[in-house]
Amino acid sequence: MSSPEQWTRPEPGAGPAATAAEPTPEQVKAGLRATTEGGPELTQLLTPEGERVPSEQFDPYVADVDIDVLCGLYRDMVLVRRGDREANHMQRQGQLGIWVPLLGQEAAQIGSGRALKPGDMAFPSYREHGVAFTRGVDFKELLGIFRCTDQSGWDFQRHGFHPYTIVIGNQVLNATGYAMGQKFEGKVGNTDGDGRPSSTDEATIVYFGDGATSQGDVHEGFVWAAVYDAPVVFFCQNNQWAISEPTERQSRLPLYQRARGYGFPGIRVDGNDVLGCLAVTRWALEECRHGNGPVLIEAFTYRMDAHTTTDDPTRYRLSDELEEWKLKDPIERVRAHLTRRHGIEQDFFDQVQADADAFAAELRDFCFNMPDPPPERIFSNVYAEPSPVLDAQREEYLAYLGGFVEAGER
Amino acid sequence: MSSPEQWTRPEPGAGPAATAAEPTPEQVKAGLRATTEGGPELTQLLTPEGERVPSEQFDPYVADVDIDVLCGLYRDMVLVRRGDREANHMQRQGQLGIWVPLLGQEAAQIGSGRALKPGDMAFPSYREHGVAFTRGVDFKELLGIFRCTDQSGWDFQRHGFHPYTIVIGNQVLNATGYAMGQKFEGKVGNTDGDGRPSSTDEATIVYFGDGATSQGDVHEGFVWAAVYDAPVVFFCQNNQWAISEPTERQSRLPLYQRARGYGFPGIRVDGNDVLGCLAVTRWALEECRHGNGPVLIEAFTYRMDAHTTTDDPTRYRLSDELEEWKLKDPIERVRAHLTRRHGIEQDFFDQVQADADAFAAELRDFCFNMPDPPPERIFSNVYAEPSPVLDAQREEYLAYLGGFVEAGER
Amino acid sequence: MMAAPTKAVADSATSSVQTLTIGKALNLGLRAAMEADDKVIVMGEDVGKLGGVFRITDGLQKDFGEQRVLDTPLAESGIIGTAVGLAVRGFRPVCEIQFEGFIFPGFDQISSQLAKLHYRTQGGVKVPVVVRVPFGGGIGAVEHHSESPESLFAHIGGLKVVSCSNPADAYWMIQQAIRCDDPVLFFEPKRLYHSGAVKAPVDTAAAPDPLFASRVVRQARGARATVVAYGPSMKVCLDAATAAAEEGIELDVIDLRTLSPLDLDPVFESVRRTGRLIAVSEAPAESSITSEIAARVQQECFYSLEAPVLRVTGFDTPYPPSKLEEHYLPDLDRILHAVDRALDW
Amino acid sequence: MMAAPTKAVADSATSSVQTLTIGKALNLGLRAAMEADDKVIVMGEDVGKLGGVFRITDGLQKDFGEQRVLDTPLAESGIIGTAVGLAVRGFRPVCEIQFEGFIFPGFDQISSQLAKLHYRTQGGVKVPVVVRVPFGGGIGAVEHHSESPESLFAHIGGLKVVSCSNPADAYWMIQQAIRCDDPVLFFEPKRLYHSGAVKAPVDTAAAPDPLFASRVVRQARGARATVVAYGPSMKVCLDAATAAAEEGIELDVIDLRTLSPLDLDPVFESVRRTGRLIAVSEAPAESSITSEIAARVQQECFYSLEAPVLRVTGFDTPYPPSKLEEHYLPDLDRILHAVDRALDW
Ligand SMILES: Cc1ncc(C[n+]2csc(CCOP(=O)(O)OP(=O)(O)O)c2C)c(N)n1
Ligand SMILES: Cc1ncc(C[n+]2csc(CCOP(=O)(O)OP(=O)(O)O)c2C)c(N)n1
Ligand SMILES: [Mg+2]
Ligand SMILES: [Mg+2]
Repeated sequence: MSSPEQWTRPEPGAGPAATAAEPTPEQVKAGLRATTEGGPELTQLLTPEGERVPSEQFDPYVADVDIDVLCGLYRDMVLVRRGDREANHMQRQGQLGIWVPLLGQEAAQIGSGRALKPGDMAFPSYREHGVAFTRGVDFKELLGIFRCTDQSGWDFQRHGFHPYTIVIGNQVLNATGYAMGQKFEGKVGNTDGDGRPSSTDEATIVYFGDGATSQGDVHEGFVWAAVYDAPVVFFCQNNQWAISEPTERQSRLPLYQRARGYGFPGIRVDGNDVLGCLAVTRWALEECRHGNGPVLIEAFTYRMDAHTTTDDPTRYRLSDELEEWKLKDPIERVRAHLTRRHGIEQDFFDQVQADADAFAAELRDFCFNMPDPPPERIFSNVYAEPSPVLDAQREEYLAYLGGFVEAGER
Repeated sequence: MSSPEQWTRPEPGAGPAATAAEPTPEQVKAGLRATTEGGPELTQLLTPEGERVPSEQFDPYVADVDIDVLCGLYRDMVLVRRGDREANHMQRQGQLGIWVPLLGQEAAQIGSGRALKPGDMAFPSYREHGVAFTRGVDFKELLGIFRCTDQSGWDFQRHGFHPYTIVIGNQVLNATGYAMGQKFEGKVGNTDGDGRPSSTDEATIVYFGDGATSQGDVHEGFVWAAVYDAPVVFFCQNNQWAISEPTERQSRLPLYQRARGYGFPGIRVDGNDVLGCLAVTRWALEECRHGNGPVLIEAFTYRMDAHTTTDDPTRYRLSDELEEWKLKDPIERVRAHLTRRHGIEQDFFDQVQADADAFAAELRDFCFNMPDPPPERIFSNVYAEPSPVLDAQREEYLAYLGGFVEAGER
Repeated sequence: MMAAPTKAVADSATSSVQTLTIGKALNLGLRAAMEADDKVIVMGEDVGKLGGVFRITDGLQKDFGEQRVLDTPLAESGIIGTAVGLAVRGFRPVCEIQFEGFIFPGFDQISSQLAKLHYRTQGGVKVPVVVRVPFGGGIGAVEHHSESPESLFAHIGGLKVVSCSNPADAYWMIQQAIRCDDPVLFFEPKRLYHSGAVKAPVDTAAAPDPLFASRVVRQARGARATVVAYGPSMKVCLDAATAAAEEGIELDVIDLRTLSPLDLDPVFESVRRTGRLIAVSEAPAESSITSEIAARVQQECFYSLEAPVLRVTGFDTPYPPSKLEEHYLPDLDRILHAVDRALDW
Repeated sequence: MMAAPTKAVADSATSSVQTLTIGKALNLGLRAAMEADDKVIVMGEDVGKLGGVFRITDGLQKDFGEQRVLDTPLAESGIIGTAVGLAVRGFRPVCEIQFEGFIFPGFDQISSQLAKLHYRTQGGVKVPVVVRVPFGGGIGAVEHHSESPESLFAHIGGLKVVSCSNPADAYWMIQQAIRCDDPVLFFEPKRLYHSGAVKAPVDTAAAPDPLFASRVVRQARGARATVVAYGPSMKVCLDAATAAAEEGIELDVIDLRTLSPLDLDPVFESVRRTGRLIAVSEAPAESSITSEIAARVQQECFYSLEAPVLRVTGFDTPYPPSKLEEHYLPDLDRILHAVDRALDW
């Protein structure tokens, strides 16, 4: 959210383009050249080239993922990317005060988000538009935050999706507390009549970045969760950068290994592999629901755009790096997989592209017509119960404003 | 420092007695029965029975510890314990507002404190009277804090001993910053003309408790130290209790394993073994001076007395536990070792006891004659540079007080 | 759903009137709140077996179990931060901060989440968390154990801040704070916890005053000045008023009770009669609740004031070594001196 | 030992007068301080290669190296806490907090260590740390990026708090703060960092005003009210004074510059002439610096005031969605409205 010269509208820039529906020859070549990174500890079910890698531990967690589900995950990612690009563009046009792009993190967000059950609760940071999408939070509902008409716009309970949190690390403790509550209410480790895990068990997932791991709150969240066996999945999207700082400024070791010191599992998954993210997160959530939580997941991914629309990454990182990560694009590999292994035809991709365009158009329409909040909003919901002091301030200010209206000013 | 009903002077209680110079038959029997605890990972050079255990890794670090040095360590511990008991007693008599006993932690403090070189810096918490002693801070200088005439009384630079820190965890970050400064000033990793490590290299040690490990500041200290390769030894005295909370309320795993997640060594030493503490701390400090820091040491020990003089441990722990730990007394094992392996005679022990008594008597005299600070102290040293506002407050208050004097009141 | 508190209370006490210290009143109030609503949980350092270092939670873990009285890991941000999450889940956590000087590691969670979640979500999320804070000096303690940081929280929108000064308020206000859907910082006068001097009969069946209202505790026809204070300062103000009365000077005395939002109407009303106001607090004066009182009274009562609002407070320094606290803390003499100055203005 | 700053500055600038924005003036001031004393180090999130999200530290890491300009891990308690340790070691750290809304995780280290170490040790330990805090609203930002928490620090003894409002002050005050042996919270008006409207010539050779002193920036014989403010509010106050003058009402305008300890003598002096005071700040009014100003002025100028001290401030709410900030922030109309009210009292 950090924004240099935020009040100056930057020039519309040439950010990375939304993925085209059809892979270019370069993209195919690139995909083939792509190498696995993230170290040997990386869990990966789908390579950048679109090949399915078997995994004894995690295959059972995606046994139900048939071609329809895969196509659905692909569609999710394309829509979310399209929405992200559209919002980014609208920021350039002055329709949004700022935008926080998720470009490149679609797989981490869709894979983990789709692993959640309706009764689970997700605590996002501020970049989790993809997770929001999986929780049924309309992209349009996100815009108020970035147009600065609002600070959070959805019904968190209905969606199982907590408000965005901007202060780095705060939500990790809040999520841990929520998960403790799930446990205290007996929503963990139950069995149905047949002795199988109960379908009403719940878990919590919390999202944070690589930079966030340095914050005391994240540590305390780990401590609490371990001590109370809280059913919480700590989902760290390591997108390699905390604004301008590379991960080496936060840690000597791969971040998933942080869990070692607390006594719960830590695992690194290819964050650009939607299937891997789905499987690993499902596994982690089940651990939690069964009462074996917490779990730390490090999704090894890449922030392909700027930190926010006010950031200029050319000041601190080389474009080579971006080019390399493009080879590991989360959407391309699913398309390659669908095409090569499942013979999915161009029709499907065209349809998804059309859906994405419609999605973006709707978003755009909505954004251009968003009303400003009324001045009274300043004073509303400061408290749940009335405050005479604040009531007086509101009345005084509104009367003052009314004076201008009477005088025909403003 | 937490103090229930602090203003009520508790009845003089029968706290554990200072170790007598001569072991009673019970003590000898107990020593023989004592078992090693702290798990197989515990580094120990001297068993509770006073037997020397060889250690390939750590023996070189105590190769210079001859019988004189051992006798010195014994004497240190006895004096410190005697001073501690005397202060505790003076609190019971109303001479101190509170006392924070170190009883049982003498080996951890003397062993680690004696490992320091004059150029090193130690950052204590609030219980490190033994470390203070090794840094040449007179026990008398500690009393002001507990008599509440003062908040810190020694020249930190001369002694290489930072002021006590009461807010749990704060000092861990301060120490890390200090160590970063040592590194930035080039005081780490140097070699002398002959290619051997330079004798002017420096390191920092910071003390904190088992409870403190939960604080965000401690985590952030670990993060910073790892990222900046700061020459700091994190010395955690796990005395099994944070006031009324056992270590399980802070962690699932042994605390020394916390280091695993940050990528620096963590080691558990028998905190009641002065030789082990000396060796392990020397090793850790050398690692730091050579530029391989940081290091985490968990000294596995026991708080044999109450948390402070205002605490009542009978409310939350069984006396059995204390009895068991008495068998592992840090002083007794050195006495047994000196007697059995080195034939040290009773004369020596008598002399140490006499020294300890003199030490206590001096402390007592000093305490009874400590003057109260003048009211002006309230206003002094709030700032290093003058503040007219505060000057005016001081003058006004002193004039007001003067009025009483004139009127013959107060 | 919560049972009506009065009923639960009546059940748990044998008679409806008991003579209590503030500490015991808080303990019984917490117990009543826990009985009335099983979503109420108590959390903090040493609040379980030990019953808290001041014994305010004494016996609660024994009777309500470890899942409703949590001995937490040692980290205040963790305490507040998980309490926020528990509140989002539907619990009503009551956090104990061991001493006011240790609330600062939790400051961020208080100001960024606790204070703002309800506003941020336009009322969609409620965070009924109570943060209990033993505060104030006069106990001869070491550093960080005698401070008065309440003004910091009064400055932050979205928080409610209250302080009790007597057993009846302690008993009722803690229950009301827990029932309140807003986050409440609850400042407890630790010096008086177990003091016999403020021990008093508490009728656990009588209907209490509202939580967010100040109270005139002494009023006299012909009063010549008003004294306003809260929490631990109330006793010394009442003593001062008694002493002044003996010398023929009547004082109105007002207990703020709610420090944010301030309920100053009774103060305005009194000052309009007396023409003088002394605001008393142990906290440093600078940018504080007493500043706010002065600022608002000089505006509301501009034509009634016969002397400026005077303040008797701690000095603008860190809390001194406690051997000096008798000088630092407002005492009877300093209050009477201020009354004299106001009268002589 | 530090070289005299003026010399170093003269070296680094080609001419002694340059026209600068506040942002550039801070950048040059930091550079001059780093040149004058190699114990000065800059630390914070993104202050290195990126030059800070506002570019205030632009180019410093390139010229002074990674050991003097530290991109720290992402944790504010860590930034302040290690800075304290570095200061104890003899360094003079200048910490950047990325936005004021993120200072709260560092609150504990500020209030418990930074503010108190010198007092605790009777002057034995100095902690010359500067904490730079971009603050204030009006930039159309999301939550936590537009707040004004300076009053919280003004309430804490042992801290000095200042704010600059123009390029010359920015250039000099940052250097003076760094040279000061006390911890200084340095609040920078982020809205004006790169504003052409307050761009001004700065004489880098001229002797600056003292750091801890307020300044009368507009004064007129026959002024009918005084306006006092600081930081980002200065511009709007000066604009208001110009507008008022056009309608024949002269206003004295005072830039506080030092928010704690307050230097109110020039305010008292002015109010004794004008009889009216308007205190302006973007922060909520409750228990704030403007409360303190009102409290002290009503006392010092009791017989001079023809109207109560009035305050024009942010409301006692969290900072609203920034589409509404034009309503929340004091503007020219609200200031003039207050002047009118004071005149009509
Ligand atoms: C406590 C706090 N400090 C600073 C910031 C400013 N800030 C916003 S995002 C960010 C970087 C976060 O990096 P990371 O955790 O890796 O998440 P990412 O943005 O890469 O998703 C910073 C420093 C903040 N929001 N909160
Ligand atoms: C931030 C903070 N919270 C609470 C306290 C109160 N307190 C003082 S000591 C203590 C327990 C500390 O336990 P541990 O870290 O194990 O150290 P020990 O006292 O056992 O040496 C507590 C909770 C404090 N001093 N600081
Ligand atoms: Mg990141
Ligand atoms: Mg302990």
